[in-house]
Amino acid sequence: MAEFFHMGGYALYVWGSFGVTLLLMVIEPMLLKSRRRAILKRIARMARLNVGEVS
Amino acid sequence: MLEVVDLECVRGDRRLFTNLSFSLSKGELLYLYGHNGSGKTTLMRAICGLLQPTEGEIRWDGEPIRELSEEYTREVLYIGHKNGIKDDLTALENLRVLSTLDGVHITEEQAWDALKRIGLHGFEDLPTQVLSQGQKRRVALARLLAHQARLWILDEPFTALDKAAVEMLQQVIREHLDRGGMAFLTTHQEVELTAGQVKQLQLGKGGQGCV
Amino acid sequence: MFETFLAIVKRDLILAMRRRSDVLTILFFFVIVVSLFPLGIGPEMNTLRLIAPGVVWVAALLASMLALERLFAIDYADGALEQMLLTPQPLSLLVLGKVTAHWLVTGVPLVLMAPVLGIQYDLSLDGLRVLVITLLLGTPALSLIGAIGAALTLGLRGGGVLVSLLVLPLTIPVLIFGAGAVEATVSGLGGEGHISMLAAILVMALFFAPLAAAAALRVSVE
Amino acid sequence: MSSRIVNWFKFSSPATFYPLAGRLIPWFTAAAVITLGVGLYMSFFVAPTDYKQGEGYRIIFVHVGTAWMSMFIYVVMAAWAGLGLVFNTRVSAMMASALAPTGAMFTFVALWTGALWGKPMWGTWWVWDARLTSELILLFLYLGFIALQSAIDDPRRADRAGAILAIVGVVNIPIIYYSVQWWNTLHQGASVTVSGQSSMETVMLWTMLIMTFGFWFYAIAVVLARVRCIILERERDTTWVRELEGEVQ
Repeated sequence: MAEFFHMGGYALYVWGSFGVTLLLMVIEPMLLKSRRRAILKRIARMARLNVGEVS
Repeated sequence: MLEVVDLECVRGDRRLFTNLSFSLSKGELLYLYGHNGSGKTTLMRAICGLLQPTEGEIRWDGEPIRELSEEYTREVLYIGHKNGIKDDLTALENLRVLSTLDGVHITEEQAWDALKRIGLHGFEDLPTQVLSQGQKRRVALARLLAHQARLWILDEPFTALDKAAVEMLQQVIREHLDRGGMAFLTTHQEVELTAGQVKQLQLGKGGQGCV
Repeated sequence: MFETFLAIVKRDLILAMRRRSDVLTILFFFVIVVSLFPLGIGPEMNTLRLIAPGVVWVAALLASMLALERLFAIDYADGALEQMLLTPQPLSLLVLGKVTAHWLVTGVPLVLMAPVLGIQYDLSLDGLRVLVITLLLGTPALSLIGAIGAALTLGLRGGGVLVSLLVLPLTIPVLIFGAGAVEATVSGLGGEGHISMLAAILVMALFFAPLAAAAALRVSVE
Repeated sequence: MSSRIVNWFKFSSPATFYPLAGRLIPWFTAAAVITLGVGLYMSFFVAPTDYKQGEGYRIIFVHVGTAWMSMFIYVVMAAWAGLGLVFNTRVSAMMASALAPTGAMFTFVALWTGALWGKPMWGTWWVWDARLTSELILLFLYLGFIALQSAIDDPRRADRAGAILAIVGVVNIPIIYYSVQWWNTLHQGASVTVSGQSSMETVMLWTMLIMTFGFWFYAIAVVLARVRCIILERERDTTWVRELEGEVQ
């Protein structure tokens, strides 16, 4: 198994490439999720604000 | 003949007015009233084609202005809050350049007369930088004398003008209406202009097109 | 039609002459940037001769970026731009007029100054000749492409820097063929291919850039 | 992507597009995970070792796929932006804004993997190769688009200004690529090309295609999620958004 990770001496480069690619493809959705949570929270707060105020 | 059919404009994410309809025909003057922020300037800029409305249509002689573009802009003269004149040029140069751009050929004498009539006698060849706010406004308004546009859209034309200038401008507008022109005017001062057909349009709270 | 084009060019030239300092600052920027490189890289003539085309061209690029700020900003501020949108003439023609005046005021001085700076880098006579030709073709293209960026970033805070970020990637072909032509001539390969490409880019820019800039102006003035 | 274009007029309003996007995301996410899983398996276990570059060449499966995606997304972005400009539909403009960050991410990854692939093969982290240089310029175009849109407060103006920039950009991409190609051959000759398609065994080609499809599904899922966020942000004070806020998801 170790030989597999050794990648014929190119371990740093192969795992560096695949690693960063997949890492970014995980980070991007996570950023989106937090952005979505933030906007939903804001909408909820605005909704409460409107209900409270006599419009 | 100008027709506006259920127009809606949004500024930023605030809806200023919605399904606003009115029309303006030959010899008519339309006053636009409304508190600050009621969308008067936005409406005027939409009508002269500077701004795309989110809903509704503006028609000139039955044709939507978006298709007409240059034929329509030939017929429109818009004077907004900004004078549209260059500070480094003299009043004379400003007027000559603006009329050439408007496609109106005026000679040197016509320019001098226009400036004299608008009350800038003696100031014609000074860079507009040194003129007062009211005088700069007169330079911008001098175009009304030279221009043959049928539809005048004037956004608070009387600001910064003294009594005599207001009087003179009303006279110019009356002549324009008598010639069959149309004017669309916003102002905060009380201005008595009763000649011809005068219509009113109230924007904002309690007015037409209220959100 | 052509009359309004001349009216705009004349108006802008008069305005530029009345504010001469703006014109000179851009020219000085060009001279200073080109003169900085020998101080950074060292006085050996053969290295300087090698980097001369690239340095002069990059400096010309940066100088024209710097000059873009003035193109529409003043007209936008005093409302003259609104009036230009409302004239019965096609807006792209007026934009072409403004860019022509802008090029005459900022581009031509760069072209005239370039040979002097070329001598500073001991560029051969052929090299200087081609440098002037490429700049003569290149600087209008830079102004035209730059006009799109200036129109897009009208009235934005930090617009000056943003223009460069938007426009520089689009001007890379002009830089490549401009500097490449001089280098090819100096190394004897002959720069005709590059010059013809540069001319082709200029013609394309002459046709498309005013249309794009006009559309961008309509969006920005709204 | 194409299925939605057929009846997109109906979906051009944010209110109808939002739930549709919501329903599509899980499907594309699943497709992405499966395709990438298969792609990764093939990259490491099915594709043979390259006789010249040994194991290092496996980076090509990621590099080429992301490079294709970065170019493809820019073109799709310009297309949506153009549609938004012509038909004045707000959802198309939002799609363009939603595509840009993902496109920029793929461009960065293509550059990163290009550098990591260049190091063992040519001994330097950065090679001024025609394709890599064009990729770098493409990254600047993306950053310019994102910077312009974030600098403009009014969403409508940001959409239309971004659209014009994207269209000008997409027209310039072939010119830039051609001039960089010319510049590259002039200075270095054709000796160093990262992109030289060595005789590609079919299994390698298939792996690359599957990886690209994986990235493609991933891109659609992420972009749809981002466009939903943009819709919520822009329509936050409309009635349909307020009723919606009770949503659990």
